[in-house]
Order: sequence, then C-alpha cells, then structure tokens
Amino acid sequence: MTLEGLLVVAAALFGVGVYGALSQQTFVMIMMGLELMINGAILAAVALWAMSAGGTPKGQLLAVVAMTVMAVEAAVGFALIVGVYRVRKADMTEKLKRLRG
Amino acid sequence: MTGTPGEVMHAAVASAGMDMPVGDVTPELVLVIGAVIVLVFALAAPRRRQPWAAALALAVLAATAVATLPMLDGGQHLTFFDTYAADDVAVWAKLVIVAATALTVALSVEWFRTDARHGEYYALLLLSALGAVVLAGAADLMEVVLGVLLSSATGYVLAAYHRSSARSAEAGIKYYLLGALTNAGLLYGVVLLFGLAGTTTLVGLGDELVGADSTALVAGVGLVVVGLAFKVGAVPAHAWVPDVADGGPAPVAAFLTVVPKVGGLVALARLVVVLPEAGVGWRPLVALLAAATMTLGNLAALWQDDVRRLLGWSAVSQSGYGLMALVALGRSELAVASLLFFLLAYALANLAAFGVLVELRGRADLDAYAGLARSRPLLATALGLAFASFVGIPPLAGFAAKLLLFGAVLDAGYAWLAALAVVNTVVSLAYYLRVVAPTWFQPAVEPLPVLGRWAAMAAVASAAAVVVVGIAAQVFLGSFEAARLLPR
Amino acid sequence: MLSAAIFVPLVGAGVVALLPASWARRARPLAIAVAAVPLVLLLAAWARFDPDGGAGFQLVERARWIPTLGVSYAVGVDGLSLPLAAMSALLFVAAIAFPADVRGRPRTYFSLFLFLEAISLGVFLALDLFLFYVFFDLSLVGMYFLIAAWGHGDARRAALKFFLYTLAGSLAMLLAILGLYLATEPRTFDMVEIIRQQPVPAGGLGSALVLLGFALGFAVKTPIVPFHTWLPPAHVDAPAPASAILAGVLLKMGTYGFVRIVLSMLPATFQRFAPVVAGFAVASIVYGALVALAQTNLKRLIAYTSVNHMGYVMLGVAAAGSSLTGDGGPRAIALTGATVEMVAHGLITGALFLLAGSVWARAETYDLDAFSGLAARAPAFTAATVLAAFASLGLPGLAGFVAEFQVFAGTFAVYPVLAGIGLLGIVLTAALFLRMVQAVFLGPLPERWATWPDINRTEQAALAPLLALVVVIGVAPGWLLDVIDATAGRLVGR
Amino acid sequence: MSRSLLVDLAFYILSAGAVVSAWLVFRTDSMVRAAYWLLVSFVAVGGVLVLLSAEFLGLVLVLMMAGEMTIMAVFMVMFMMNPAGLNPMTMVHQHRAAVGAGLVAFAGLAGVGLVADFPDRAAPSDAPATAELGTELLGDSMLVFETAGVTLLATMIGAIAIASRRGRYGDADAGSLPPELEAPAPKARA
Amino acid sequence: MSGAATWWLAPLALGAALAGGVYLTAVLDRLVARAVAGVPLGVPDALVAPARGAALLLLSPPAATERPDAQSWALAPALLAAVAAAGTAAIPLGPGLAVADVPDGIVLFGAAMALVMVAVFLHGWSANSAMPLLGGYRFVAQALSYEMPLALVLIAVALPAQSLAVGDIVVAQEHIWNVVRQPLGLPIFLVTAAGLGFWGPLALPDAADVAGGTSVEAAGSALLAWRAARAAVLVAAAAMAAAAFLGGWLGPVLPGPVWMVAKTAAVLVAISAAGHLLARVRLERFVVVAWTVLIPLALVDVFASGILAL
Repeated sequence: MTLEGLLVVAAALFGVGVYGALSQQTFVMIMMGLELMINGAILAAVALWAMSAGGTPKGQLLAVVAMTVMAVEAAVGFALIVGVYRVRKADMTEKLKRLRG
Repeated sequence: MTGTPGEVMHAAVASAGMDMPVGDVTPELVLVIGAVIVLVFALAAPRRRQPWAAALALAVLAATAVATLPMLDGGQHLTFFDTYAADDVAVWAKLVIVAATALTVALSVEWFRTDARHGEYYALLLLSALGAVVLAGAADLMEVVLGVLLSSATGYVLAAYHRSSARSAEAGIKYYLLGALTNAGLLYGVVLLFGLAGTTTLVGLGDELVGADSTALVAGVGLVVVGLAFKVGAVPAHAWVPDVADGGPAPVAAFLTVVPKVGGLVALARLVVVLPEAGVGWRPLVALLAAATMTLGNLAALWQDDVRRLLGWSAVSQSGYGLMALVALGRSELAVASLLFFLLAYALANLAAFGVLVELRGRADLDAYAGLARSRPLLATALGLAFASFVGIPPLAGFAAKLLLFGAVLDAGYAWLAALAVVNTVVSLAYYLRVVAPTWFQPAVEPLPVLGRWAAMAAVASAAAVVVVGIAAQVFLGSFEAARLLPR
Repeated sequence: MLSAAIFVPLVGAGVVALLPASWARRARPLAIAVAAVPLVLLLAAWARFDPDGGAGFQLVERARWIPTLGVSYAVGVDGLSLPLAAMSALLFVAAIAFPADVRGRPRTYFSLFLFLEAISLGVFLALDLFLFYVFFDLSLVGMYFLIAAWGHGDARRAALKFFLYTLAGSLAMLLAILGLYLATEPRTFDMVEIIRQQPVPAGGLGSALVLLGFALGFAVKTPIVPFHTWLPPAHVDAPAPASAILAGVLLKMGTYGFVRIVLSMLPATFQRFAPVVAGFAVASIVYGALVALAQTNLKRLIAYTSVNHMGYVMLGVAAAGSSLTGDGGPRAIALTGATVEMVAHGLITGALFLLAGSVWARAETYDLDAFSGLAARAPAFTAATVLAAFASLGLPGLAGFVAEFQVFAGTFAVYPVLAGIGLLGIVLTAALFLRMVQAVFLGPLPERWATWPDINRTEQAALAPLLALVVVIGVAPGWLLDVIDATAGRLVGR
Repeated sequence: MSRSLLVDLAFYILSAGAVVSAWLVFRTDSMVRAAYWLLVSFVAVGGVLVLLSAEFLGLVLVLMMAGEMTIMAVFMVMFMMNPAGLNPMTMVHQHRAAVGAGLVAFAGLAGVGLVADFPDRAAPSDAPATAELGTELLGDSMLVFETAGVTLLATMIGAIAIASRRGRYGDADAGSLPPELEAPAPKARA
Repeated sequence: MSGAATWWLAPLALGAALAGGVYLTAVLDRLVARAVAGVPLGVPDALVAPARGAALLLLSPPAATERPDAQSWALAPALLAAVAAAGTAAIPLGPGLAVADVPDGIVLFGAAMALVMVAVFLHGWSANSAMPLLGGYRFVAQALSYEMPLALVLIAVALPAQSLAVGDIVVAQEHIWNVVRQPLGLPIFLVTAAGLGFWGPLALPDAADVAGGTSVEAAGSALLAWRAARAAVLVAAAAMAAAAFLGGWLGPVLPGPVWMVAKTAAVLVAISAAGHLLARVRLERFVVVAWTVLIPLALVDVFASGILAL
C-alpha cells in the first residue's frame, strides 16, 4: 500500500464519478457520480494524511469536511428532485430544455 | 507597547489566554442567531404576519452592520488559529454583503407576498449571506470549502424557491448540478494542496508551498480556482448565471449574482497571494480566466433579447473585470483597493438593474421596455444609471472601479488585459444601449404594471448610491487603501 | 468664477429637467438665460486674464476630491483654453436660442443642452486629468441622447455609432491617462504637476503606447482620417443645434487634448511621431475636401469640411510639436494658427450647421439638387450662408483665413511638402463651397420654394454674434492672437 | 503471512472492489443495484481508510453512506415509476464525451499521484487518531467545525423549505410563483 | 488479532458465538411466549423446538416470484447476518476477550447497524413483489427514525469512558453502571434495538398487515436464514445493551463472560417480552414519536452525561 497506489485508486474513483455525472440522465444517477467524485477526494485526503502529512489532525478533519459536503449536497439534491418532480413530473435532464442560450 | 488601540486591545485579549476570540466573529454570530430568530418567527407567526419576517431580517442585517463597523479599526489580524481573517478586506466585504442582502430583502417583500413560506425565505437569505461572509474571511481552505458549501446549498434552494414554477425548479437544478460538480473538484484540489503543505491554513500554505512539487500544485490550484470560479460566476463554471437570472426568482437572481461573487472573489484573492509564483503561474491563469470571462459574457449578452438573460450574461462579464484585480495582487498598490471598490460598485449597479427588473414584475421582454423613460422616468433613470455604471461612464461608481482596475493591471504589467477590457467595455455598450435606448427614444406606451413601493425604493436607492459612491469615492478609497489582505 | 461657469448650467440642467409640466413653455427662455451665464463669466475671466502673466494657468480654483488617488477638482485657464471655452459658451447660447423642433419634450431637450454646456466647458477648463476624463466621457453621453432622441433619419443607429467609436477612443485614452498617472511620483492626476514632471520619458514601448492611447482617443474625437467614419451619419442625423455643438465644440475637445495633453506632457514622444501625425492630418485635409466635393447632401458636405478643417488644426499641432529645440517662431505660429482655427471653425461651422437646420425646418431635405435660386427669395439667409461659406473656405478678411494662413506659414518651415499638399485642400474647399453657393442660391427658383420664408428674427439673432465674430477675427485678430500667442510660445518652448 | 503483506493484500482487494463497484454503478440495469454498488464502493473505501488507521473515518463513512444509499434507492424506485426497479434503464447521453472527460480526470489526477513528489511524512502508527481529531475539532479548527454545523442547519432548513409539501397553512406550494406580469391594480407609482 | 497464525480463529469464534446466541434467542422467545401466555414453560421442548422448526423450513421447498433479483435476494440474509457479526465483533465477552475491541468500537457497531437498513430494504425489494417492497419502505422510514437516537445514546455512554472502545466503556462502569448513571439511555436503546431487529412492536417491515412484509415471498431455507439473521441482529443489540449499560462482564463471583452472557440473555428476554406483551405500533406514530420524543430525550441524555463527565 503506497501513496501512489492510493492516489491512483482515488483518481480512478473520481474519474468514474466524472463519467457518471456527465453521462447519466437521471438526477439520482448524476448524484451518484458526484458522490463518487467526493469518495475519491476522501480517499486521497486520508491517504495524504497518513503518508504525506505526518498524521496531522487537519487531514482527518478535511475528510470530515468532505463528508459534510457529501451529506449537504445529497440532502439539497434530494430536496430539489422532489421539487422538480412535483412541478414537472420528470426527472430527466433531457427534459430541462426550457432555459437556454 | 505601541500600535493602534485595536491592536493593543487584541494583544491584550490574546495574552489573557482567550482561545475563543468570539469578538472576531460577532457579525457572523449575529447572522446565525438572526437567521434562527427569523425562522422561529416564521414558524410561529400567523400567515398574514409573514412579511414581517422581512423587517426582522432587515433588523438582523442592521445589527450585523453595527457589529461589523467597529472592526474597521480593530487591528487587522488572523484569528481562530489562523483559520479566519479579521482584516479590513473582510470587513468591507461583509459590509457590501450586508448592504446587498438588505437591498435583496427589500426587493423580495412584494415579490414573495403570496408565498406561504415567506418567512423561511429570509432565514435562508441570511444564511446564504453568511456563507459569502465566511468565504470573505476564510483563511483556511476547509473554511473556504464550507463557505462555498453554505453559500451554494442555500443558493440552490433560493434559486428554486418558486416551488410551483417549473422554470424556477429548473434553474435550481442546473445551478445545483454545476455547483456539485465543481465543488467535488474544489475538494480534490484542496486535498492535493493539503498533501503538499501538510496543512490547510493559508499561512501554512504560504510557508510550505515554496518549492513544492509543481505538478500537484498546478493541479490543486487549478481545481480550487475552478471551484471558486463557480461562486464568482466566471469561466469555466459560469453557465448557471443566465439560467438563474432567467428562471430563478428575480430578487434571488439579484442576490446570487452579487453576494457569492463578493465572497468568492475575496476568497480567491486570499488564496492566490500565498501561492508561490515560481511553482504555479497563477497570475497568467487568473488573467486568462478574466479575459475569457469578460469576453464570453459580453459576446453572449450581445445576442440576448431577453432582459433577464442579458443581465445574467452581463453579470458574467462583470466577473471578468473583477478577476482583473486579482491579477494585480502583489504587484500593484491599487489591487486591493480596486477589488473592493469594484465589488462595491458592481453590487450597487447590479442590484439597481435587477431592482428595476423586479419592480417591473420580472418582465424580460425587451420590447416591453420601449418608452419606459416617459411612463416611468424614475425606473428608466435607475436602469440607465446602473448600465452606465457597468460601462464605466464617469462619474458613476463603475467608472472609478474601472479606473482602479485598469490602473492596477497596467501597474502589474498586464497591459494586454487592460486593452482587452477596453474592447470588451465598448462591446458591452452595444447591448446595454439595446435596453436603454428604447426606454428613451421610443414613444411612451401604457405604463408597465409595477410591483410595489419596497422594490421601487430599493432599485432607486441602489441607483442613487451608484452616483453618490462614484462622486464620493474618497470616502471609501481612503479606507480601502489601508486595507490589508491577510495573510500576506 | 470658472467653477460657476461649469456648475451654473449643470444645476440649470437639473432645474429645467424637473420643471413642472405647466412650465414647459418657459423652458426655452430659462435655458437661454442660464446658458448665457457662463458666457458672461468667461468674458469677465477674459477681462481679468493677463496674456503675459507668468507661466501656466490663471484663475485657478482647486479642491480636494479623491486625495487617495491624487485626484483633485481643479480648473483654470490659459491662452489656449480661454478662447475655446468662450467660443463654446457663445456657441451654446446660439444653439439653444436657435429654433428647433423639440418634439414635445422641451424640458429634456434644453436640460440636455445645458448639461452638455457644463460638460464642454468642464473639458476646456479642467486642470486635472481625472476631471478632464470625466467631462470628456460625459460629453458622449449628452450628445448621444441629443442625437438619438431628436435626430432624424436613422438617428439611433448614428448615435450608437458615435457613442461606440468615441467611447472606444476615450477608453484607449483612459489607459493612456493611467499610464501617465502610474508614472508620476507621487501619483497625481494634476495636469500642472504632470506637465512639470514629464513623467513618461521618450523612447521605449511604454511611452509609445501612452502616446498611442491618447492619439487614438483624440483622433477619434477630432476626427482624423481614418477614424472619422462615425462623423457623417452623426452630423447628418443629429438635430441642427446638436450638429453645431458637435462640430463646433465637441470636435475641438480632440484637438484641444492633443495640445493640452500630448504636446504638453509628452513633447519628446510626440516629437518622434509628429511626422506621422502630420501625415494623417494632411490625409484628413485632402480626403475630407475630396469627399465633401462629392456630396450632394448639404449637411454631409459640411460634415466632411469639418474633417478637412480639423486636418488643418492637426497639421498645425504636428508642426508645433515637430521639434524640441531650434527656432520656436514658426512652430509657435503654427500652434497659434491651429488654436485660432479651432475657434474660427467652431464659429463658422456652428453657423453653417444652424443654417442647415433652417433648411431642414423649411424643406425637410438636405439634398443640394433640390435647391436653386434661393438668393432672391431669402436674402438674409443667403447672406449669412455665403458669409459662413466664404469664411470656411478661407477668404481673406474672415476668420478662417487668419487661422489657415498661420497654420500654413508655420508648417512650411517644418514640413514644406506636407504643407504644399495641404494647400490643395484649400483649393478643393473653395471649389466645393462655391459650387454649393451656386447651386443653392443662384439659378431659377423652383416652384415648390416659391413661398420659402427667409430666416426669422430668432434665427438671425442667434447667428449674428457668430458671424460678427467671424468678421471681427478676420479683420482685427489682434485681441485674440495676443491671448493665444504667449501660451503657444510657451508650449513650443520658444 | 506478515502483517504488511496482509495489509497489502487487503488494500488490493478493497481498492479493486471500490473501483469495480463504482464502475458497476453505471453499468447495471437496476437502480437499486446501482445505489448499492455505490454503497459497496464506499464500504470498500471505508475499509481502505481503516487500513490507513483512520478507523473512525472509515466507519463513519460507511455509517453515513448506508443511510444515504438506501434513500437513493428509494428515490430511484419511487421516481422511476418502476416499483421493483428491474426494468432495464440504460439512460445515457453524450456517452463518448463523458467517457473522455472521465478518462481525462482519471489520467490527470492519477498522473499527479504518480508523478508528483509529495512530502514523505508518514503518520506515527500509534497516534490516537480519533482523539486527535476530536481535539482538533474543538481546538485549532473549532471555527471549521462550527461552520460545518451552521451549514448543516442551513441545509436542513433549505431542504425542508423546498421539499415538504404540507405547510402550516395548507399546501405550501400555494402562491409559490413569480408575480404575474400584469398587476391586478397598479397602485404604486415609480 | 493475536497473531498471524491464528487470525482465522477469530471469525470462527464469532460465528460460533453468534450461532449460539441466535439459538438462545429462539429458545428464550419460546419460553417468554409461554410465560406470557401463562402456560407451562416446557423447557425441554423449548430447547429443541427451534431445531425442529429449522429442520422443517430446510425441508420445505423454496419459493419463487416473477423475475426477482435472485442474487440480491440470496444476498440479503447473508448481509444481515454479516452486519450483525460485524457489530458483535466490537463487543468483548470479557476483559480483552473480543474479536475486534477496536478503539472505535461503538462506531463500528453503529456502522454495522446502519447497514441493517440496507439488508432489509434489499430483501424487500429484490423479491420483485409489492408486499415485500412495502415492507422495505417501512423499514427505511423506521430505520431513519431510530438511527439518530441510537447514535446519541451510544455517544452518551462513550462520554464517561472518554473512549469509543466498548471495552473501555465497560471498564468505566466499574463503580456505577450506565443504566443508573444515564437512566434515559437503556430505555431508548431498547426501543432502537427492537427497531433494529424489527421485533415486537416495531416488527413493521415484516408485519402481518403487509402479509409478512419483506419475507412474505421467502420460504424454506431462505426464510430460515432470514429469521436467523434477524435474531443475530437482536443478539448483537442485546450484547451491546449489556456491555454499554449493564456493566458488561463486571459482576461478583462468576467469571466475566458468564456475566456477559447472562446479561445479554436478560436483555433478550426483555425485548422478547415486549414483543409478546405490547401491541404493534403504527409506523406514522412511531416516526413522529421518534423524531419528537426520542431524539430530544436522547439529546438530553447526551448533554446530561456530558455535563456529568466534565
């Protein structure tokens, strides 16, 4: 288990997340991609904390902050989906074509 | 011991062993507590009393301003173990945010009158303003992330606040998707910087990043800059601005194009100055973003027939001008002053422009503005003043801002950026006049229906402030000149 | 006193704009009265002005404005600005008094004129670059609204073009001002101080860029070929009094800027590029005259003669700045000539455009082919037009001659070839004016103009002082030359 | 088998699991499975965190994501009108661009991980990580902690404001529209 | 944990303990049921009855639905058992006698219990049938409601110990048990434990009004596995209750592990009794009570113990 290996795994998670966030049409699936990106960030944070930053508690805290971001965005995302679903009866990005230009 | 009274006091407090300098975050505390009070009021008050929450919110903002003002001579220092800056830049940013939020509240009263959730809206508005305030003071990357998060999470909701409107919901979702994407990148960038420096405080970054690996540094800085560009509404994360301006509630659009920008630009400024220029060419990077932002915003605005989208794109291009100040940081004495003055001038002008839009009940149809100068001369004048300030016509506030910005980038050796800004300014005149000209030169028609007194007063007051601030620039510049941008 | 000349019309503009609707009919006399105040004040200033009195500016008034940036409110006059300011004030009174179709919005119309008067005087009187720029830029705004709201034809498009071009120029100038400003130590926008410091030494890219910025800004405003394309539509579509102001006052801001800023603050750099400027000036002279010759539209014709005349001014300025050492005599003469040309052109072209306004009011066309034989029908109109036209083509005994003679006399010593080519312009101008006079006033009177009314009392009263001055300057220019000469001499280092 | 070898083995298995299940999130036909593949990925990452002696963080990650992923699954099933969620649901747009962007992101960040020279300061293996985190939260980074708290509060207010249907005065949606362009009776004059 | 050679022993021991616990649960439940009903206990019969029932289920044919998600369906009971095992792993039977008495023991327990929700929803959903899915939904709502109080009371017991390790928490009760020190803790924990094991009043996901809920389509060995796994969750919860509130292995005369088993059994009896004595609650009511009563009470518990611990 090396730092390089950990960072490559983190990058892979982030990359898959990017793919998911950009390729999916369902909001919830897009959110999954976003969560995966943050998952990669958490892994990278802890890896750097353990292997590069000498175990300073700020590294752990950074991971906690990342989880906060994840939780907050999930909550707001779900709320927005509920809102959109209610007015639109739709949950596909393709149907969001009203605003453009 | 010598020093200003504020410094002495702070030193005394520090030596007294107080590790929780609560006094340094009084405005923030006032905002939090105020938001909760507004929320509780909203939950308890009967429906017809809901608009009173606006008055309550204004009181909270006034209290925040009162709490902020004494900090102007409070000795500029870092606080909370170097995670937060209590410097004049932060104080002024707070004042601008508070003023902009207060004007937004005034714009919102009549707009949301029929909404059953009238009260919670103001609580969210205060919390969103708090997010920008946190950004403006953040001296720690984690604080930056949380500031972005607080400001965004509330922003998404505000943009989608018309819960029965598909357009509003769509604006919120689009804002959210772009925000979540860039936030994830921001996080990863912060992680990389943390890995290099072993800390997240800006002080620590400034010390540790010298000689750090430049690959990781560039990647980290790039991701963080993109993350903050989202808040600022700058390329490459600008796409939400016209959507929110168009689909979101108009007062919210005014708010979201101003307040997060104030926080985001200050946060970005704070970050870039501690970066080692040898390791990462942040200056050309920011210059490039500024150039792309102002140009793209202008070109897109040029083709708009929809006033709301036009205002949105104009807000994008204005972000480009704001970024110019960052390019000059550390190279020109004018940089910090120009940033602050730009923020002030932009906030007022943008609120005036959106204020007129709100007062006209969010009317986006350009043709409907014909003859406005005769049917509603005050509104037409306010709109004209706001746009003239955007262009930088003297002696309005926008002119002094542009003068300072141009001076700063020239001073920093970025003459090409100044020249490009000039070209863009000329281009922008074309689309601003597309709106203003019909209001003056076409015959009057039936007066457009308006919203109400509060919105009209807010719009006119902002426009008047654009004039006053421009002429009385010294009042502000005298203080801006002495403002420090900690930790450098 | 000078401040009052700026602020009285400014306040007057606000008052007129906010007059109650029932007072709308009194807007015009009120505006004339207000507009006359600066004229009186400037005449008083003239009386107190001492042509040989010390170096620099007189009647200076100062106030702190933005000390942080080194910006102050400062006004004052010297032999260059005083005649221009006085001429502008006079022209404004005439333009405001001249009858015009206010399209039911008299209060806004007169308010804008008063606003523009304050701004224009501000440009000529300002002794602070910041203040100068503020007024310079605001002049665009005022003129934009005048053209767009009261113009005819495709007025809004013409106004937009005018605004865009001149704004681009003025922003380039802003950068140049900042370049100057950033080089000062301590930083200041004070013109007197900058002239003393000469902060940007010649040589190097920086000084060239600063010069380029100013040159662009002023060249668009003046305008010099090839930056003139905004001018014909703006003039043609503007209402006549606005055209008069545009040609008579606003164009002068460009040439005035060349002398006041470029020549005074960047003499060494200007000297490097003076031949280029002279080349452009000659191009303007010839091109303006040639194109004017081809016009069938009266107003467009006058507009192009403005390009031509501003070329004379620029030629004089270029000659004045062509050297830093040596005999200053010819260069001082050239500069004096250029200044007189500014004044004379203001009066003459102002009168011509006002007369064009009379034509429009009666015929709703500017087409030269539509007119003929008006001399018999309208003698006063004919006399005024012919006088102005002859003054414009440089007939001896009239103001234009004094100015052009001096310009060419001075320039021959420096750029003999260019001066020679420039003379060609005079010949062409003579030809085109003679042709115009012949076409409009001689020949048979067409049936449709059988009831052509001559210019009325008001029009005559507005035109009279302008034309009288044209004659006075032509016959006895001493009083004017005295004022200008000392300053011109100082500027070229004689 | 030595301990470090064991750790390495666990790391390889867990990280392969994390990445593969992450990929499967977007490759499965079933929404519930997608959500739970994502959970698997998180649990695997949690495992790696435990290997890195950040047990607390790893466990909290699992704790959080278990709830969140289930909610996601519920949402998916509810909003897709497909109760069992077993019908095929490949809904992908701009596939190539997305793959490209994902690859670029991966290559860039992995490149940074491989090429970049991060400081080489390993954490002391016997450090009381959780206690240190607690001390940090209530000490040096107190403000960060408190900001996070306020952010969560704001999120709750916002999410409820926008998502909950029933309000104090009946349907909360009522009147949540922008004002009509034509005012009923324009009284205020500007 | 003790060495490279014996690392495989730990899971084995855990499995054995859990299996014993599950069987014990079944036996106890039968006894409690009879006690509640007032009929003779019939201990010997109760001892073999679970085995008999299990054998019967094993022999009965498996059921099938139309297009189920077969893998998930098969996985769900295993997952439930696995998370129960993971939760139990953190709980020491005696001093140092735990599979993984890790420093973050109660977090491990909490994480494992959070995954219960995943297993149950998966079980309900994968059958591709309406009633199980309804059961799954119910459990999600139920679990989201008890999760917060559960976490809070566990934090409360960690405060006096200044540690998140379950062993340390037990040691900290040397002088006074947490059940006394934090009187609110155990009742709240028991409620959440019942919720965790969807037992008794909170057996909503598998309740009769949804025709058996998540397990309605299950039969035979699958049903047996599901029931056993659910019992394992109960065992884990009971063991945690014993360790966190009842002093764990602490007790006079008898060796520690015996005390631990006894206390766990006692908690199991209590939960089982509640199941037989109390009526099933309605989901909406439970949710409301959880959010408006349990969470505030749990918060009071945390604050009170925090102040006491200072």
